[in-house]
Amino acid sequence: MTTEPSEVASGDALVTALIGAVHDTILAHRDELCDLDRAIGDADHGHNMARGFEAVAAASDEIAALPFGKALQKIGTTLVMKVGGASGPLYGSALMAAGKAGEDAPTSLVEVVARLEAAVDAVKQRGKSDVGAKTMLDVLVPVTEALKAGPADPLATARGTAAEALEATRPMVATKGRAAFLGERSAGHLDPGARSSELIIDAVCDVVEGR
Amino acid sequence: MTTEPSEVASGDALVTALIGAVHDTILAHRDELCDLDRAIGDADHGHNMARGFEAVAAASDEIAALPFGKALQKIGTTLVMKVGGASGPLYGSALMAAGKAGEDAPTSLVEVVARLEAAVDAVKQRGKSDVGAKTMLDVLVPVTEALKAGPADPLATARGTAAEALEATRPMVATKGRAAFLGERSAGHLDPGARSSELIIDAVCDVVEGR
Amino acid sequence: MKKLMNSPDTLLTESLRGFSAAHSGLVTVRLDPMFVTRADAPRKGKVALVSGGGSGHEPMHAGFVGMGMLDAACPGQVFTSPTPDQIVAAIEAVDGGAGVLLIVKNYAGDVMNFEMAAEIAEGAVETVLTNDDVAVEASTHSQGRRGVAATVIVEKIVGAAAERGDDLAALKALGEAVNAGSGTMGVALTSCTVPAVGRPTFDLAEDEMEMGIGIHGEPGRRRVAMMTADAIAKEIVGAVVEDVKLAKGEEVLLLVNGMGGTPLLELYGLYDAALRTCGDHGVAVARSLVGNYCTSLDMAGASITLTRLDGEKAALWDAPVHTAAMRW
Amino acid sequence: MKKLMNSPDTLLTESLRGFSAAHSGLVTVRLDPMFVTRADAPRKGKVALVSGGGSGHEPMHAGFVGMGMLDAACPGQVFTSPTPDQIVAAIEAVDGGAGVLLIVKNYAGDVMNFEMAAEIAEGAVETVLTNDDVAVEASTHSQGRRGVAATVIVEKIVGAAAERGDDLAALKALGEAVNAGSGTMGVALTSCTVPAVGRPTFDLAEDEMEMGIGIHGEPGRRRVAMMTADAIAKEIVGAVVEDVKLAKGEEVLLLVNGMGGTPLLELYGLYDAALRTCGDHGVAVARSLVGNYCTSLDMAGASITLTRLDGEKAALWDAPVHTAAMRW
Ligand SMILES: Nc1ncnc2c1ncn2[C@@H]1O[C@H](COP(=O)(O)OP(=O)(O)O)[C@@H](O)[C@H]1O
Ligand SMILES: Nc1ncnc2c1ncn2[C@@H]1O[C@H](COP(=O)(O)OP(=O)(O)O)[C@@H](O)[C@H]1O
Ligand SMILES: [Mg+2]
Ligand SMILES: [Mg+2]
Ligand SMILES: [Mg+2]
Ligand SMILES: [Mg+2]
Repeated sequence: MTTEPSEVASGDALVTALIGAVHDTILAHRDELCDLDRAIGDADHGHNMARGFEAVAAASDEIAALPFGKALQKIGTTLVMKVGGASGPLYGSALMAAGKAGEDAPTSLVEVVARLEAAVDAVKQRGKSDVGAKTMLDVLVPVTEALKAGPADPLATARGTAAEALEATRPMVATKGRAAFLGERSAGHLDPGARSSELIIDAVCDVVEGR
Repeated sequence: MTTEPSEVASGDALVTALIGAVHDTILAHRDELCDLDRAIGDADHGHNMARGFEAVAAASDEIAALPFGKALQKIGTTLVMKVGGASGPLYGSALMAAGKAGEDAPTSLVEVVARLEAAVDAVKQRGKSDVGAKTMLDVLVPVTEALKAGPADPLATARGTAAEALEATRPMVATKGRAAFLGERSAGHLDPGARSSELIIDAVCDVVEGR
Repeated sequence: MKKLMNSPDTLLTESLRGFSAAHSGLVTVRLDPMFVTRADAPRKGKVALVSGGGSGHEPMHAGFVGMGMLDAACPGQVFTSPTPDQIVAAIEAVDGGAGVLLIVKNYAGDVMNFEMAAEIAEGAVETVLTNDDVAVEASTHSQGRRGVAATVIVEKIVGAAAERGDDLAALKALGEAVNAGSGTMGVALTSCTVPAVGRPTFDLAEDEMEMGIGIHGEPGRRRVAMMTADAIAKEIVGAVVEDVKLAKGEEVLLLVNGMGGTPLLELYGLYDAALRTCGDHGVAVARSLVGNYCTSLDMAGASITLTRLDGEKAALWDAPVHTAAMRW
Repeated sequence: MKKLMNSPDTLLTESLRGFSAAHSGLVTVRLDPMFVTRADAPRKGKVALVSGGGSGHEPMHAGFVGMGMLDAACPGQVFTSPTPDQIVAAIEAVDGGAGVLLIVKNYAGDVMNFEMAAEIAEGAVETVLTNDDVAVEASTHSQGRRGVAATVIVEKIVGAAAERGDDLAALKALGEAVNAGSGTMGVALTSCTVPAVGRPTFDLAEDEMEMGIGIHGEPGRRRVAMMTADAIAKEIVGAVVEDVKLAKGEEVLLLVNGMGGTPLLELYGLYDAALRTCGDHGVAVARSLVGNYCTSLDMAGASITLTRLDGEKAALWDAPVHTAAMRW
């Protein structure tokens, strides 16, 4: 890892930066996420995510005043209460679980991975799903595993793995979520939740890099 | 008049020919009548007329077996019972009145005019209307009056007057029928009922001419 | 044109057959000539209410046949008034000896066909003409105004009065009073498509609407750029309040009626806007109705009707009704 | 996109406000968090029925809140399931001490949000999942099938049983039985347009339709050339009879449900076709419902549902109900 999270910013500054970056990327890709969802779902994923992160951004100061773990939990409950749909409980549960994994901001890659694993487990449990079902898990799981291997450049690894994993959802036939109702017709399209996960991972990397 | 009606055909042959000719022209202009009605009404005049004259044509033999006056009355009641809308009671009342004006087929222009006058009166009464309201009366009345003047060539007069009178409905602002609801916006379009009247007059002239 | 049907020629008959089967205890449907009556018709000693008109406005009128509303309805071809034989047969089927009241929307075709039927039918027959559409000014066009959604309200209130035993003259007077106290204006976002015609009756651009539309797709006051629900409610309610001369503090029934292709989500939103506008005019909304009642085939759009109420009319509105489309 | 609204952002709130005003004696509407309850909630000692889901399917679910049906409904954003806070608040508002039954359509979002709410809420909470859509084969897709129009029938029948005092376990079993005995398939002639999206969810050519459409515009079995009402009824009723394993002589409830943009004239015509097809299969239609009940915004199209009835279920179907959209 070229830069440790705690070196970039600590406490509320980090949280503020993370919220800002994720909020920005979701808004910038709102229509794209809807379009992806139109192809194999119900065309609302961009709106759902935007509604959630607008609420999070609106509460940014309040959230940033919390300890890091509590801040993630608060972001999670905000998403649960504002998003609705499938992505709300899933991202919400993920962040609530990641937040519960520890009070302070992670100071090592191992700590980052621990939070990611907690998040992935929560999504699997809430969604009764696993990799290969053409969902956000098909990005979140490979990225977690790649980081767990302790790569030399964690940020590049996270970005690269996320991008590849996203692309790998294209040929998949969905077996979970709304796209599953399409059966074979779900193949040939990126999964919207996989794309939003990749966008969030990219935005987090940007913050960690200090961009 | 180049040919008196009775010289062309008498009794049932005349009635059969008249029904056939009017039926043919209505079917041939069905869509045009609907289009005219679409512009200033509810787009059904062609269908209404076709429904009526199909019923008349289906009963052609039965009708043709009746004395001429009774035949016209029967055509009238058939139209009343099958057409609906505004044109049904109007054309129906017209033919019922024309039929009541005498048992036998007309043998002179005077007799033709008498039937036409009876028809026009019935339309005025049933429609509570008169010329200038942008309706079928704006064709039926001028033709009746032109024939009443005893022209040298009644058929040419009837055709010519009908065509001119039809065209004269274009600038009119409707004050009766569905087009009246349009107010000024009814100007600039031919009246569909005026067109169907002109078509019927033409078809009758064709039969009388022995075409 | 895409429609759920076998062919334009059979649609009406098949639809009536379906209606008959779906409401078999409630109504009796005759197909030749076509008319629908209460299953328990004729009701002895009760004035019978008969309405009808072109099809394509469902549930109006067949959906309003039953206890507390119509005794019979005569469906014509789509957008074409029924013929006198239908009306005469319906009158004869429901006449209970106390007379028959015809409720007729003011269109030349309907007026003439019902008139011919009234001339032919035996017994006491009276007519109430509805002409609540304020989009078209009555003064300048001698055909008078169009009858639209207030017809539903006339049928409900007069139906309740007939059920309690009012006589023919009283019912005619009541119907005329309800009609006179009603005003409606509609707006179209898309045209309807007549099945037998196969293409839209008129064209509207993606950003246009027709203000003052008629229920057969007849043009209205003007073609305008798409307006918000608030602006639409403001224009329509304003026009109706002025036309009906509703004074501050008066009570009304507010009907937001869908044209057939507009979902309830939007109709309730428009109702909210109309209600606020009524408030601005100081008019008190005492009764409400929201839904598809007087439609125009698949047209997207809605109309707003205000009907002046007094204690008696409100009570008649509240009186029990049991029909396919209105029941309480 | 043209809609009767002020803006996509305010449509839902305004529509609920309109719904609240139009049915003020019947329901109570809360806007933050959003939910609708019976005006007389909580009913002591009665199991409370709570449903909900994305908006855009009106009258489902808020239109079914009232005596004999739902105690509460939680409307989510358009086509987006409600959030747990809404559901928890609704549960708390209607819990009469005898437990709460959630009626949830089988979509990942709905299932998860109701599940989270059930985890948070105090007291006995059970869930019935509806998954009546036979268009999508259950075996090949582990998400299972979609819940669509039979949800209305489950809510009505279970609602009647709750009203007479059945306990939570019995109601859950009844709901699951009604769902298991139901099958639905839909067809779209046009796409719906989500207000916030502003353009159709999918494109259909002028001569095409989507067989097996979902109520959010999700593609179905296949895109086909426009079919007649008879052919549509034949395919759908055939698929449902096979799926639900309806035997000759069995009695069913037949629901022909409009998607929002299709007029009653066509729905009754399709009902006629469906009824004839039921006859071909030897299935006896004992109860009927025709109209817009489980819609998909402004989509033109319809679905056909068959639900197996026995004497008890028929009696519960017939039991009195008093809601905005269903009343007898
Ligand atoms: N059971 C599940 N497990 C994991 N992810 C899921 C599951 N169901 C849906 N998703 C994810 O959620 C995304 C859709 O989210 P969104 O469109 O916001 O919700 P909805 O499908 O309710 O409209 C999908 O693209 C997929 O990545
Ligand atoms: N009051 C009237 N007097 C005379 N003719 C009329 C009257 N009302 C309508 N018409 C005629 O009827 C025609 C329309 O007939 P049609 O379209 O078949 O009936 P509808 O208007 O009921 O749809 C008009 O074009 C006009 O010529
Ligand atoms: Mg979605
Ligand atoms: Mg016409
Ligand atoms: Mg007509
Ligand atoms: Mg959704």
